Amino acid sequence: MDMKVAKKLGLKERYALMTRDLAWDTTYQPMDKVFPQVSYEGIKIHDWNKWEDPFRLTMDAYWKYQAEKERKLYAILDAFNQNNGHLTVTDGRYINVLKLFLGSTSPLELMAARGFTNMGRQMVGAGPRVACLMQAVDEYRHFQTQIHSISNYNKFYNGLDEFAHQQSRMWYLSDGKSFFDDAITAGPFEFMVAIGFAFEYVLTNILFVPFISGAAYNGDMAAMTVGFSAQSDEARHMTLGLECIKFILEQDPDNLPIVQRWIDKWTWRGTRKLGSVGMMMDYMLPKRIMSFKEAWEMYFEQNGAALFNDLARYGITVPKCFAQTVAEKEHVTHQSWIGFYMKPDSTNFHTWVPEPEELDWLSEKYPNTFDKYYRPTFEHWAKTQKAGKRFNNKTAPMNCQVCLNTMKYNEPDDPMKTCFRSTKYKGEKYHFCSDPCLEIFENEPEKYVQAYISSHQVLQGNCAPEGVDTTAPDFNPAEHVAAYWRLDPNATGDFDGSQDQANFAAWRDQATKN
Amino acid sequence: MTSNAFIAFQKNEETRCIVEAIVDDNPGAIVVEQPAMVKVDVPERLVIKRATVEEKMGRDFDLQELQIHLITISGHLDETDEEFTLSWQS
Amino acid sequence: MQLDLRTIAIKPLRQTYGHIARRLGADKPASRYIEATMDLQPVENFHYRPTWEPQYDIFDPRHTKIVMKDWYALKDPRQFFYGGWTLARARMQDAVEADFSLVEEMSLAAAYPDEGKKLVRDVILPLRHVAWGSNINNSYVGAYGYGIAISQAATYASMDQLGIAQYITRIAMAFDDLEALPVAKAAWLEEPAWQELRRYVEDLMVEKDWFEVLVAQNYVLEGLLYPLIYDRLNGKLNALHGPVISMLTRFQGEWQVENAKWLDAVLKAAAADNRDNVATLAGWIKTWRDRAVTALKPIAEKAFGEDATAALDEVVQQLERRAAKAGVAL
Amino acid sequence: MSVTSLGAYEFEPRDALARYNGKQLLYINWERHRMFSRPFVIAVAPDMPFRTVVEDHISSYSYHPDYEHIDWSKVIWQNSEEVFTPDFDKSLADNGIGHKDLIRFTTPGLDGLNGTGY
Repeated sequence: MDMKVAKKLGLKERYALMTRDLAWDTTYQPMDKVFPQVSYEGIKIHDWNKWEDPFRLTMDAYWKYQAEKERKLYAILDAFNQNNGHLTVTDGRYINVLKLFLGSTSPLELMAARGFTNMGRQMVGAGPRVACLMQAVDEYRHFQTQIHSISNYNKFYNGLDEFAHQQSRMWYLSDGKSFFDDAITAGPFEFMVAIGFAFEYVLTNILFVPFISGAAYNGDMAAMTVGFSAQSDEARHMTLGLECIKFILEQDPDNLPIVQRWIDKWTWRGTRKLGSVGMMMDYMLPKRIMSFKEAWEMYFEQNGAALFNDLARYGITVPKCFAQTVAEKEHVTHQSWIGFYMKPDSTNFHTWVPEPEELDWLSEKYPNTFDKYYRPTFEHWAKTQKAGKRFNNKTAPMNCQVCLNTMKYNEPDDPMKTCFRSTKYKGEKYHFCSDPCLEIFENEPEKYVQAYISSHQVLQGNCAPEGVDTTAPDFNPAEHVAAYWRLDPNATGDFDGSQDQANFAAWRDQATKN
Repeated sequence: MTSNAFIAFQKNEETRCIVEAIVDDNPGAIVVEQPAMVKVDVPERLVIKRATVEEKMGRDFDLQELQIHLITISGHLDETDEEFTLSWQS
Repeated sequence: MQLDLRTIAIKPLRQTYGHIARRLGADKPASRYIEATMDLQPVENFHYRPTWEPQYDIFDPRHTKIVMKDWYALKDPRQFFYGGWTLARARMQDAVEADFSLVEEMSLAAAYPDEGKKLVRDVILPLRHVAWGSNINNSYVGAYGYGIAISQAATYASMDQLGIAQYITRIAMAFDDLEALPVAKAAWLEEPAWQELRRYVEDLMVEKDWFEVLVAQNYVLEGLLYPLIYDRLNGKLNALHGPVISMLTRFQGEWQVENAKWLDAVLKAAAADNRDNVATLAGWIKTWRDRAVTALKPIAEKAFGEDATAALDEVVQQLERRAAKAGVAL
Repeated sequence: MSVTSLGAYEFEPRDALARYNGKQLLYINWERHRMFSRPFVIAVAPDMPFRTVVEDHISSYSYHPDYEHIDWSKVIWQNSEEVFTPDFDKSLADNGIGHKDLIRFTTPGLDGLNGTGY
């Protein structure tokens, strides 16, 4: 920082004095009692001092730079809100992106905040402890700035107001929740590999970079500002994840197979989680900058190749699921949109059939698959919708026991066939959407038998609002689910004919007419 | 196949200078413009030199100020008072 | 698309999020603190139990003896969400930086008398390790605390303590006296005068009740240590040698006042919930107060010589008055 | 393999049969008609005749233009991977269908809209 004395010390020496030199080995309480969580996963650490600090931010610099970002961000938000900035977005459909984002992503930022706080408590070395704590407060930042920026949209549009209530209840949010619940209930090293490495380093670019660039392209200054501002912390987080992997692998050769299994598991779990992000890019942004497939190629395949080439020196190989994700990039977003479109009564965001020119864009971006498998369905839906028979599948979904997504994916070698895998554990049957999910289950069945599957819970009678007698003879579980979710009927259904659509059009008209 | 190290920034006056500095110091740098952001790829090793950025900006620059503008990076990071380096071993 | 929008008045459909409106009892605009804090931590339908503590849920109120009808009663009167906290700290940091610069520009450190320097070395520099311990213990509260109201505040406190440890380290840099740091660390690790304090901090590292950790570390220990050092010792040094040390510990001085406000509010809310909480809190405060007094006595003697007992008595009474005001008579 | 943990880690499955008040879970999927995105799940009594599944539940597929062309005598039934011939008048239990079984049915000649599998 500004201090001249500090210039005498190099950045590295100064940072060491400011962090690891503060720590000591406890003697009044044994170290293994002070740090009880670091040994049971089987990871061997011989020397915590070998940790290389990636970014060397002391708190004074941290506060200075972060405050500068926060000032800028809230100034832009205030201006955006004062000027009815929500009316500058490309069209009213765009706002549905924010509904999905607030429900599926923001609550996970909070989980990250809590998870990294625990890492900041459990890690023995001062270097990783400090980096994890800094990430913890950053995650609070992301969570809160997202809530603040979307708060203004919530005043004018439906479906945003119950995200906090819905985060642990809504059927389609259980994939993300299970993802983070899985990580946070794992030991500290697995958490670091899962979130720090597989998610932050390998996958988070897909979530944020093209998506936020897309928000900018669609005129949403608020989301763009919040998103890019959050992303400026993300570079620090990614680096922490990568350092962590290197550190663990350099400590002991026995760590390699454990870490490899975690990389395989979490790359896959992250990929499944990101399917809905891809859907936003391909279907929900009225103006598109790139397809999910292109983003996957740029940020996962190319960048991932660089990363795994580099990690080869430790014996790490590309995640087992790599080829499968590459094959699926042609399919997942279409399968996801189909899955949501057909459930108009059960989402807090609107869905729609893409416009003909949007279908053309999809045909162009997905030349191998879109016309062959998906386009006829959308055209059929457009036709029936016009005839007053919008598709509405009223049945309850079957879900994968591990990733909690609905069973909507295809057999790897046959896009026309739904993929099913199953196994028995202690006499009970379990179903999976894919080979990787089955394998994850088989590695830790005791964990995944606990999964909360929304449609099963409904059938058990656990999804009724307070005050409903679930033991009454005429109790019909399905009747109460929407109330249990606090699902606003105005937020459901097709965009066409929605209150959002009418309001956006009327307000924009009012604001642009003289 | 060579691996690219990359860095992306929010587009603004400061990062315009930083990107210019990167282009000067890294032969082979490829600049890609996207809505509201700019990404620079360099085969294997990307370095940002404080001195070059200062020259472009006409003022003192602390490499930690990069924090404010960063969007994403790829590569192993090494940071000193003088240089911010991202690299891959392939 | 560049749209030229006229300023128009649109009637909002609602003023805030549903869970906030239910909490406020009406649909009305909420502060950024409230929107960023209340009722946001998941409380139900967790998928899996922690492999590190399978007997608990991911977030579980049973990690403390304190019982609350509403965990969000533990609000922060400073209304610190991330933005508020960071901006407040950056403002403090600007002032601190100016003070450090001034000390340097005026060569105030070089001119500082040896007698004063010795007190800084002997008493203040080892406190960077206490702050580090507090950083660890607050991160435990941040990880195990129930509800975002307490977890975020504790996590920010944890970072504050890291900042304080670093500011203390910078005092040695300002005095161009880096050799003093290993000496202070050795004292912390081995010198008998520091051992009860170190034992206190280390014992909290294995205490499982997060609320007790919060009380023992933040309310009791810091409630005694900070006034002792940053009010009384600074006062003494100011009188003897001018305000250099007050300038270099400006952050801690401002911070303790603001932090006490937070802790008083938390204590008061917990005490107001039920009588068992009052008894639990009083028991903790008494136990840890007695231990803290024992631990701080040798430090006070270093700082104040024969006035040590009086100085310590004063800060103990000050703490007890705060507790009484919060509804916890000892 | 099994989970590594600090302390015993064994919990009752969240979807154990006992939690369904005498009913059991049944999943149903119409193969090569992926417009419905995924199979659906119902809770049914094990003594319910198989016919009821078809008449009351599989009928939810009637939105699809292929539905009216189904020749029920040609349908191929599977319980997960295993092909079987259901007796429509016998109960699920008597047809060997247990808790969390997945019934998949294929309608030969009908492969979704334009043969896309959707």
